[in-house]
Amino acid sequence: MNWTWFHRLGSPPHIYRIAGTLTPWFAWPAGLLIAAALYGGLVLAPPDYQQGEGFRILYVHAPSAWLAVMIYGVMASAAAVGLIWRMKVAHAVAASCAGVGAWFTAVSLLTGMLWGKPMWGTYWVWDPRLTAQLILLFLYLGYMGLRAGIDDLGRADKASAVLAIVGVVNIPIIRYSVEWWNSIHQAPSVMKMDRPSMPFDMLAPLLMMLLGFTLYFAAVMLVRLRAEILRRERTASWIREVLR
Amino acid sequence: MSELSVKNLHVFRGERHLLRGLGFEVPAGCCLQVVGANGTGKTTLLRVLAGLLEPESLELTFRGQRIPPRDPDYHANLSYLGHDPALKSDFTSAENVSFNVGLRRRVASEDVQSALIRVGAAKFSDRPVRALSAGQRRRVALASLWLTGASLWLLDEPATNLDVAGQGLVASLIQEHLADGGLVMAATHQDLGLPPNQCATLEIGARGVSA
Amino acid sequence: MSELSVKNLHVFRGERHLLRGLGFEVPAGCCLQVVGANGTGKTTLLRVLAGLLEPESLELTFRGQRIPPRDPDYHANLSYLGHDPALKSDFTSAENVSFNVGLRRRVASEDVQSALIRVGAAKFSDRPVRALSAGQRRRVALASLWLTGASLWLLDEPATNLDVAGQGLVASLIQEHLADGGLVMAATHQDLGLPPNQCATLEIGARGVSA
Amino acid sequence: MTAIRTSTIAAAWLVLERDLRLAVRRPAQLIQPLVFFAVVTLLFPLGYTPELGKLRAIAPGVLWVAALLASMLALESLFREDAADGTLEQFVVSGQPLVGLMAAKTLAHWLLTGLPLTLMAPLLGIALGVPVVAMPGILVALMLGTITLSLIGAVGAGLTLGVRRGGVLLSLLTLPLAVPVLIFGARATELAILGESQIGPLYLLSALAVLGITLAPLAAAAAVRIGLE
Amino acid sequence: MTAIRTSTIAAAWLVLERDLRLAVRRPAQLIQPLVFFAVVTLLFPLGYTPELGKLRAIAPGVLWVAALLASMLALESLFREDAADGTLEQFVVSGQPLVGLMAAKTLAHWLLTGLPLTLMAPLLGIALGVPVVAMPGILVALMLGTITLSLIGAVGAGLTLGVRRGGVLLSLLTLPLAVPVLIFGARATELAILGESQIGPLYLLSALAVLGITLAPLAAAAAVRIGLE
Ligand code: HEM
Ligand SMILES: Nc1ncnc2c1ncn2[C@@H]1O[C@H](COP(=O)(O)OP(=O)(O)OP(=O)(O)O)[C@@H](O)[C@H]1O
Ligand SMILES: Nc1ncnc2c1ncn2[C@@H]1O[C@H](COP(=O)(O)OP(=O)(O)OP(=O)(O)O)[C@@H](O)[C@H]1O
Ligand SMILES: [Mg+2]
Ligand SMILES: [Mg+2]
Repeated sequence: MNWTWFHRLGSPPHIYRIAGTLTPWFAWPAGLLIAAALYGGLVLAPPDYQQGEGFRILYVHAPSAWLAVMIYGVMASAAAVGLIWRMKVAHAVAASCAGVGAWFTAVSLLTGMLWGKPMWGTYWVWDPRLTAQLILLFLYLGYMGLRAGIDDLGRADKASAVLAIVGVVNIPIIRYSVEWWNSIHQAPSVMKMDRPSMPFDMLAPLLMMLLGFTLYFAAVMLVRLRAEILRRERTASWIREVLR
Repeated sequence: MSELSVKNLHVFRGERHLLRGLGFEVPAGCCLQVVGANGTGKTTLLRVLAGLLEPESLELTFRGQRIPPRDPDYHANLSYLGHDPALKSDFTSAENVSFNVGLRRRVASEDVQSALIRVGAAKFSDRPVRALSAGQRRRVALASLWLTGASLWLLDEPATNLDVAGQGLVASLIQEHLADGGLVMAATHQDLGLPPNQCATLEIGARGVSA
Repeated sequence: MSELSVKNLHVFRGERHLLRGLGFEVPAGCCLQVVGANGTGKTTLLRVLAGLLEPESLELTFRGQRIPPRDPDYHANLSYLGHDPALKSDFTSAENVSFNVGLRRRVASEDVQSALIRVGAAKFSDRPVRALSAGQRRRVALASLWLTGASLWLLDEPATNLDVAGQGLVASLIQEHLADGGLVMAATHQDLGLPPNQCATLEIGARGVSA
Repeated sequence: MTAIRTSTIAAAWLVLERDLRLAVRRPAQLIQPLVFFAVVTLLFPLGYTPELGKLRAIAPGVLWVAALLASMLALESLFREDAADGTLEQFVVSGQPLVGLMAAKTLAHWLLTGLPLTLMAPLLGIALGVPVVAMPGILVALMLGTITLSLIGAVGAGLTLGVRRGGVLLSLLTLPLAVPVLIFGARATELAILGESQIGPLYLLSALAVLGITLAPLAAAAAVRIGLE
Repeated sequence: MTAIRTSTIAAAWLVLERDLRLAVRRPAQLIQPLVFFAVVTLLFPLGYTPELGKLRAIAPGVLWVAALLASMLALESLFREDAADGTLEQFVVSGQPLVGLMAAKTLAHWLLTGLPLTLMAPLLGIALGVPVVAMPGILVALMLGTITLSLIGAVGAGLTLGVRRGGVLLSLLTLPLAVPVLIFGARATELAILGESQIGPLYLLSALAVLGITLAPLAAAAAVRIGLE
């Protein structure tokens, strides 16, 4: 098997260039999709028969909640690649994911809280999904805290990679246990989100938004990756050529 | 034939390319004294060889075998004495030595006693290490080193804190070890009093340092 | 006239009567080199004089004044350099020196810079201490010592971890300090290269140690 | 000198024995988590309500949170001292598999904190109005749960080795990972108090412990290696 | 060299400024006490129940346990590092009154943990179902209480330096010393939640704080001096 593609994939200048080329290809569709989804969601979709207009916050809330989990997966995979194949670029990818993921988590929490006030009359309820999402935020913050706490870059990469992997083993367990916890207590679960029969004109913008957010994440991640590579390689000779 | 050969050693610390393609060979029964100004990378070199620091690249051959990173057999053959002597202050010298050596090989308590006598630590071997002076601790660390029976010794400033007699002790331990066909790499500015055919000098940093 | 005089010094460590009625005098402009085998009490002696260890009894006279325990004026006049150089690893050398000196006297940042140049630490003065080698840290500690302007220096193995140039640096710092009328007590086995009229030797432990 | 190499098992045993022996020399370290456990648990009757009926309802949560925090408090010292005095370096250099040595250290931590906490729980349970019949069930749950907590903690402690003032960060890393243990453990305790069957949560607790035993020492060893560089 | 001696105030200020600067060097560490506080708070609903109505009843205990723990975790490291790198030795040798320097270190600790925790409490209170009107009362109580906790902690940390020298018993005393703070603090918080007058416990908390401010730096200085010997 020919592994050269793999090693080229690991070379910072190569990735730096690819990332630069790809960014617009993600950024533009992301912008368009998000704009279209907003129009579809805020204008075209009919108000919910139960929740009225307030439900429209869903179009930001749900996709960011999904993305938050997905990005953790991407981050942990990149970290694992970095650890196993000693690929520095993969560590840089993981590092660039963390901040974006934490932001999406925070956005889902905040939009959820804002939504909760009119719906439940309180900003916070110990609902399983909310709780699991909060724990996810802590996992992100722990990851970022560990990175920030270690001064040597190589060590920070490897240690945080171990943490990310341990975390990814735990996320399903945490989600399961939190569901289980809540089902025991049968809290007044106000959050009735399982509605398979969502009408198409409500669902379509949601899916568009999800795709848009995903592309947006890819674009932001690439931009951050380029910055990260520049920071790491600032003494390398190819940087001078690139920046010239 | 050279017992230990290092080729193409590159190490970065922070962003600085500290060791650039360093290579050297050490035959059996020989001591390589590593010298160089402060901050040139002596400690770094020893830690890399002890497997404590991951180099950018390294081709290491020991007794004719290519050594991959984290090779247990290689490690079983080496002993590292760094700045921190790995002594538990609540244990006595004897307890510390038996633990540190016991981690590597079976050791009888008489052997521990005789090692402590050898390094001049017998007088205080029943006191907890916290009540020992800096030089006394150093001697206890030397006892562990001597007792492991490893053939490659990596010593980082072994004579620190030692009095004149202690410095002589270090030199004689090294000489004895070399006579047994052992190998020593020592980062020290002290004169080890070895005959010229047993001692080579590696000066690092003249070129290798960028800062 | 002797600047520093110690009489009737008794120190116990654990249950052992380590220093038994030690007494000595040091005139201004003189260095008292404290020697003795490992564990005889050199560090103990210096720590007692620095006020870090409470002796059983001590009659201390400095500049003709009887010094009671914990006298701030006496402390303002002395500087102690022990095994741990009191450096914060997140700070740069310059920050560390300004803090350590600033605790005692007002200090301008140019003075700090020139002190770092004096000890050969200018090259790495902007790096955090955690990224320095053992000898580089030692140099930074010497810069603090030099800058405090205290007249009595208590040095415990000041040349540890230093390369040959660094050992020369310690000797020359001491000589300079003596020439300014300062007083030095140094526990070291190194030859400080002082003229005989500037250097006395105190050998402890010959009798004083019971273990 | 004849050199019979120490087997991995023997080396791990040596580490375990050493940690226990060290703890016995310094009883303060042994007692501190217990005192913390007691203070936190007893704070609730003092601050909340003296009514045993109400206290019984919060007993599972309080016992488990207190145990979790006490176990974590003791964690920091697990690796810090060994890192500072060069012992961990010697572990790496010794050529013994680090995984085995880490497993031994984790076991020592459990024997020195998890086990005493478990044994102390009935006493505190009584203060919270827990009926005596519930004690065996609570003991089993805590026993299983604290093992997993020690394992998670060892990974966290290894990861924060190179971090100065890592105490707070350590708890930040480990507490979210310990959430499942807390949930299942508290539930098992609740069921024990209610006198119902604990099979479900105990089963899950055991599963977590097994998962931890398989994976945590590996992760801890990797973390320590990284931390020493 | 002209030598203008540093005044005691200036020296204390220098110590305070240094500790704050060290913390700012690692901004992540500034946020950590806050996240930590949130994580500990999260544990109680998970261990107990998701119902806000019930959670409100244990909220005082939860907030105070979290504050105690954060104080303890952060404090030990504050002194340990200074002891290990020789900074405390230099404090003693400097001729500056150790009491002033210890007071500065304690203040730095409070600014870095106690104060942020206090400011964070309202947010966590909401998550535990505490009504907004209770917040000012809770803030005042936590402010007073965390000061005392920092002061007690400083003595404890000083003592742990000399643990070997038979300070074993004393180091165990500090946790019980914190108990009155916890009791009065939790009581004040409870009254605030119930909307009743907090005068009594707040008065007692202030008395404890004043007592702490007068005695703790002295005790901490003495403890450090003993610990270094
Ligand atoms: C802080 C508050 C909230 C958080 C953290 C939160 C969290 C989440 C998460 C994690 C998801 C993804 C669900 C999954 O796939 O498992 C989600 C989806 C969703 N949330 Fe929330 N949520 C919050 C508040 C709310 C509120 C107040 C409502 C409305 C009553 C709501 C309605 C929904 C809906 C309709 C979905 C998408 C449908 C679905 O996935 O089933 N959420 N939320
Ligand atoms: N904390 C202690 N408790 C009891 N005895 C101690 C303690 N610290 C040191 N000692 C003993 O006191 C004696 C003097 O110790 P000290 O550190 O002063 O020696 P030293 O002359 O400086 O030796 P070195 O050259 O090794 O530094 C030693 O014999 C030591 O064992
Ligand atoms: N953690 C680190 N990060 C970045 N640079 C470092 C780190 N540790 C050491 N260095 C740098 O690496 C260089 C080599 O350090 P090393 O400790 O190997 O020197 P050394 O030759 O042993 O010096 P000494 O004689 O002072 O012990 C030094 O210039 C030092 O500043
Ligand atoms: Mg070195
Ligand atoms: Mg000494």
